[in-house]
Amino acid sequence: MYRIMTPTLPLVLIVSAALFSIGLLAALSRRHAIFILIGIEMMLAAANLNFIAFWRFAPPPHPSTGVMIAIFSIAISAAEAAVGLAMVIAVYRHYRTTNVDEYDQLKG
Amino acid sequence: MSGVAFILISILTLAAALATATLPNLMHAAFCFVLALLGLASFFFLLGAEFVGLALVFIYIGAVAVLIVFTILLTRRDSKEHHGVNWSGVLIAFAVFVGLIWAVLKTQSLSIVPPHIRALTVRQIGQTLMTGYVWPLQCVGLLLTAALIGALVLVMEEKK
Amino acid sequence: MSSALDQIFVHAKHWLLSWIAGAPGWVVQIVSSLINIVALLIVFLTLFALISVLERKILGRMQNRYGPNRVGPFGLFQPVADGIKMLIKEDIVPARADKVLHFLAPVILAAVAILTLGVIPYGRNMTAFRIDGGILFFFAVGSATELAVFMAGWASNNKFSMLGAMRAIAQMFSYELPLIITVLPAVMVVGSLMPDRIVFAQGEYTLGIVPRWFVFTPWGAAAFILFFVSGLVESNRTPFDVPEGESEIVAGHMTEYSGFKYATFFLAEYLGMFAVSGMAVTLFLGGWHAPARVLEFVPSYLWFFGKLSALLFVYIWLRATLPRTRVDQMMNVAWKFMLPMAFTCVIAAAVWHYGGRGLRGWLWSLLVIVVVYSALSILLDTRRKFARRVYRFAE
Amino acid sequence: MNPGILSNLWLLPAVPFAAAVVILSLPKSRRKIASGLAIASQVIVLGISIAAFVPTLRTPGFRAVQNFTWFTFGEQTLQLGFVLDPLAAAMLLMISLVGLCIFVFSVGYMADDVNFTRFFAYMSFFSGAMLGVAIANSLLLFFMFWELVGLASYLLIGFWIDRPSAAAAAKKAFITTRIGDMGFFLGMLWLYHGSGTLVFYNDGRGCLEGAGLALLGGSATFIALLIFCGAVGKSGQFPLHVWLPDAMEGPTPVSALIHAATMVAAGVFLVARVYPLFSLGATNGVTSSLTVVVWIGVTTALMAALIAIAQSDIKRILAYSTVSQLGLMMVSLGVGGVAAGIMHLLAHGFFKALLFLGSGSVIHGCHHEQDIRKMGGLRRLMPVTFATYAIGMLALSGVPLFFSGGWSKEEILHATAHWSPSRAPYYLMLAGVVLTALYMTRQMIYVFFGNRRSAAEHAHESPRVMTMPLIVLAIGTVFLSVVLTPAWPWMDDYLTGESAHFSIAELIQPMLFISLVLVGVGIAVGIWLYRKAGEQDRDRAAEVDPLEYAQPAVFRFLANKMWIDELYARTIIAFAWASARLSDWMDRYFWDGLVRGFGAIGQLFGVFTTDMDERCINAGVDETTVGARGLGRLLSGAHSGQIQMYLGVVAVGMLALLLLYAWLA
Repeated sequence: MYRIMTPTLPLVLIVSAALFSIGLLAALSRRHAIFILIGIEMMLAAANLNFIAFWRFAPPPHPSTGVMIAIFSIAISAAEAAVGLAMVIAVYRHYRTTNVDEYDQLKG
Repeated sequence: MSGVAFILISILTLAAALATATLPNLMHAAFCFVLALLGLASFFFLLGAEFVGLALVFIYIGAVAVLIVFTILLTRRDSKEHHGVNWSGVLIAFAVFVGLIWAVLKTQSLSIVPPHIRALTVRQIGQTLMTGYVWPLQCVGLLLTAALIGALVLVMEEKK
Repeated sequence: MSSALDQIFVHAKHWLLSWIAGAPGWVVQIVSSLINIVALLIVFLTLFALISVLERKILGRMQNRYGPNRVGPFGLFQPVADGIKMLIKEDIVPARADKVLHFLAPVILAAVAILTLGVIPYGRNMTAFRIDGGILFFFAVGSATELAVFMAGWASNNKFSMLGAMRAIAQMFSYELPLIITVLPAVMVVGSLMPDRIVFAQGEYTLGIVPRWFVFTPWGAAAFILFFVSGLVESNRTPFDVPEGESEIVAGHMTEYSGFKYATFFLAEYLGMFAVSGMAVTLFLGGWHAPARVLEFVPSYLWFFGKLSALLFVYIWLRATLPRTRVDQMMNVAWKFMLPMAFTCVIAAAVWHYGGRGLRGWLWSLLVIVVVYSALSILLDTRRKFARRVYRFAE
Repeated sequence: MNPGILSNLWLLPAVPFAAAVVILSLPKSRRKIASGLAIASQVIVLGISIAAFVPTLRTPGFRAVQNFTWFTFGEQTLQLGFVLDPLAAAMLLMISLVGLCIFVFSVGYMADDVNFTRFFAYMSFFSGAMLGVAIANSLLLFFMFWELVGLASYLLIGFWIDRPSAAAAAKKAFITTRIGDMGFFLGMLWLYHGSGTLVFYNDGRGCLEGAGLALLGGSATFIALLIFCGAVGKSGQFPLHVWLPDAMEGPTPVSALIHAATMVAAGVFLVARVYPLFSLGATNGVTSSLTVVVWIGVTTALMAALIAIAQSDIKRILAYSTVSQLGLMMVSLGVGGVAAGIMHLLAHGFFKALLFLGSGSVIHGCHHEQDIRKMGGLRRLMPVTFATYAIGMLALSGVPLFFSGGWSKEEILHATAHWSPSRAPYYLMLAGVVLTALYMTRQMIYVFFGNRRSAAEHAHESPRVMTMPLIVLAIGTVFLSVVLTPAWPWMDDYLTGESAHFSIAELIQPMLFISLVLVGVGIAVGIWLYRKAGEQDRDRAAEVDPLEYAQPAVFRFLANKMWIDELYARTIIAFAWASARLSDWMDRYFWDGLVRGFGAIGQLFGVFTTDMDERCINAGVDETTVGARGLGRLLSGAHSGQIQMYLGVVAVGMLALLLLYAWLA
């Protein structure tokens, strides 16, 4: 049924590595707290892509572990996003800014 | 054909991701993030993991993206644009990218022929989730509940 | 004969494809998809035109007036005239608007609506886009609507637009939960996320006359009502047109749109309405199945569109009948009533299943629903809080 | 055998419990739902009781048990279970029928109460626990339900918690019965030690069956007496009877259900249930434990009857009469007439509930006045209440033929007369019969005859919802007399497991005439003594009772309940006070001094060690700290609070790992 000609594994991995690096770039270079979160989400997504890729290219017999981990990872990153964004709002209320450079003390 | 699709999708995804990381307009960047995720979901489709792709769209575009956009809106009063590029960050990210690419290319065992596999149906996924992965599933449910409550508690206005 | 009539469109497509039989596989695949897309667009754009004029006529009849009757026979060419008017109107973009997003919002909205129409089976072997997780696809793609509405509201850079978008997102989020959870019982009972399978599972008849549509089980009936109401909210129709309440916030997120972009919003709203109604027909009303075995000679797609039209008529009827709800009351109903009832439907479906899917299960699941319904109505009883309204006239 | 009903017996306690839980969770304003739920649960329970009654009717001597394991520790398993035999079935029927009537009555009686829903929750809870007592097949399960019953009684006596007297009465009832229950508990432990099981019937292995009893031997007497302590407490037997009259502080339906018809009879039921323990090793039907039972019963019956004559509170009179009747039942059990005792228990359940509900109706009609000296002439104003009350009074007085109480009392007298050790109980019982008739006549005259006094001025008949239960119970009282007659001793045979036979000759007995004469004497004396009571239209409270006029000292002795409460206050409670003071003093001066002494020694030691600490250890620590502080200052530069820097360091670390991996590979 699903006879999709897939590209080779290293290619997918390179794309995933690029996505990961871009996520890291967003997390490291942006000053806005939300975008650091977005960068982390992107890195997680890249990791998911790796899981799916390795699942797809794994030799038979074919366990569905990769897909399962991807599903769980998506669920967990959703939880992470919810809590993270709530924290951004809470911190914003306190500091009146979203610039992470100014979040440098725990005192409050 | 799928080769063409692959190239198109990867260009779209990476371009959108790059835009997310660099665009100064926050709202545009957020929508670019959505686009990048859409590209990722198409990747999953291409690799035969339909369900994961749909779940990604459902969760990220339906819920997380809206959350992000809302958060940007709620923290809008912070009008100062945080300009200035953190060059050390760019450097590190680039170094990691090079390192990863090098590692991927160097590993010989990766060049394998994609096996012909039967599609993973939703039914199979459901059965696997309910048998072998029942404990993780419950834990994730608990985690989501805790995250929900935690997020609510965090953003609740403090009563004075 | 009847089966030939039933499959006439399928055969027509095969005939078209036979012209390019020699081409490589991927060309055939693309052409096949294109045929599906074109067919979908033709059918639903026609339906949109038809419904837009019929709605006005029906509303007119319900309000003791004629409705449009000037352009063409019985006013049937009214949509053409409207379309021309919309096209030649000036397209205004506010100076401080975000141009790109302002343009993208209506496009995405319409695209999403058309995509969701793809997974619905319109007749025997007539599904444009057959995938394993069709239902999931429907809701996953449909959830992008919220983002598009937000885009429209934010990009317009207008208070009314933003407020309207906020209201729309709030109510869509709240009602998306019951909408999706009421789908679960049907999915659970059939054991598949594929709309075709769900329709197929409703194809039997008890005693040859009573169809085994899910709407005839207690959980199905309850879930159908919940689904229908949630769908009404999702498509922003009266009485839940809070986001575009003209008397309050001009036109909500569409305030700053004009000309053809406004028409696209309008189109997207109607397409969304078709999609939700089509999904309701598929999930609960037996899809393209005939209501009795003897009526099976009528082509399946006619049954589907018959049921769809009936639901659309109810939409219009409700619009003529009910006043707009208040925002807070709407939210209360969603979280305090719809959501628990939706979960109850899931439980009732399980009870029905383990009760043997027969009369016994039927009665037990009815009991579950009645008990929860009464408990909820007792708990949520707000009659005490209502004070008698006193009118003060000039004295 | 009917396993169907047996496996559903658990519903009996479960249904009312569930109703109680639901009612408690309702808001206060849902009065109709609360009463409806409670009554519905009672109707269900009545249905189940009838269903349970049918199989016991079919086979004489029917007994079916269903045991299950509660938990296992090591080798031991603790079993609980349910039993269905004529004794249990008759109790079930009585409890659920009387209970239903009282529930319906309460709807009217409690109509004005704010805590209407709470009342029905407690009542349902009680009903469930009481039904559990009736069907328990294990002394432990019996004890659990028994305690739950006690709890319900406590809650309901103190139902009007804002009244100090009600709170005190509730506390008194709880503590007094607890003394008896202590004995019960000890007895239970001893029984478990002796026989290794607490299940009553278990295919020959239960503690009431041959093998189990054989293991006990001589200790059975002590076990029986200890268990009897529990019965004494619950059934208000001398010397633990003091709580029962005070318990009348609760609402009248509570008095009717708990403190007349069902719970107080549980003591009698307990003795009947474990009767094999009492009669183990009997010679000629007499054992030392049974003898104790007889004498306690006799004392209680006579004493309570005497006190009842001098009381003026309508409910207290009935309460003392209950104590007296319970004593009578105990006597019956003690002399070997188990069936007679249980018959009297059932009959008493009906007519005493009837009397209490009647008094409730009177109290309700007189606007919550309970003093009989302020009533009078209610016969005309409350005809239904009067008629039904009269039936109850005749049944209690022991008028034979048409009233159930007469026949069962007859049976008891019959059994007592043939008790071999002594004839004294028999004669004392006869005296009790006269006294019973006397005080009931007195009450009737004061309440229903003569002129209306202050409280009766505005009296009115109670609503239908209250009179209907009265009528039902009155019919029940009369109907029971049919199955109790010696001419057709159906009930007797049903309980003992023989088949019924009819003989009219049994009806004529010399003893019947004796008691007929005695009851007649009692009533006649009553009428003669109090004939003038109704004539005066002044308030009776100020006036001297005819008996008081004749024997002031005796009357005061009786009116003050023989000074028993005061005796307890002077002796037991005073002793408790004194010992508490002594312990307090010991704690303050002796133990405290000891503790302080040790404290001083510790202080001394402390002074010594402080010195050591400062000189040697502190100096070393100080040096280390200075070094650590320098290092910390050095490292704290890295802790800038900039998350992005941390993230960058993590990324560099990852890169380093990657390179390491590549280098190694």
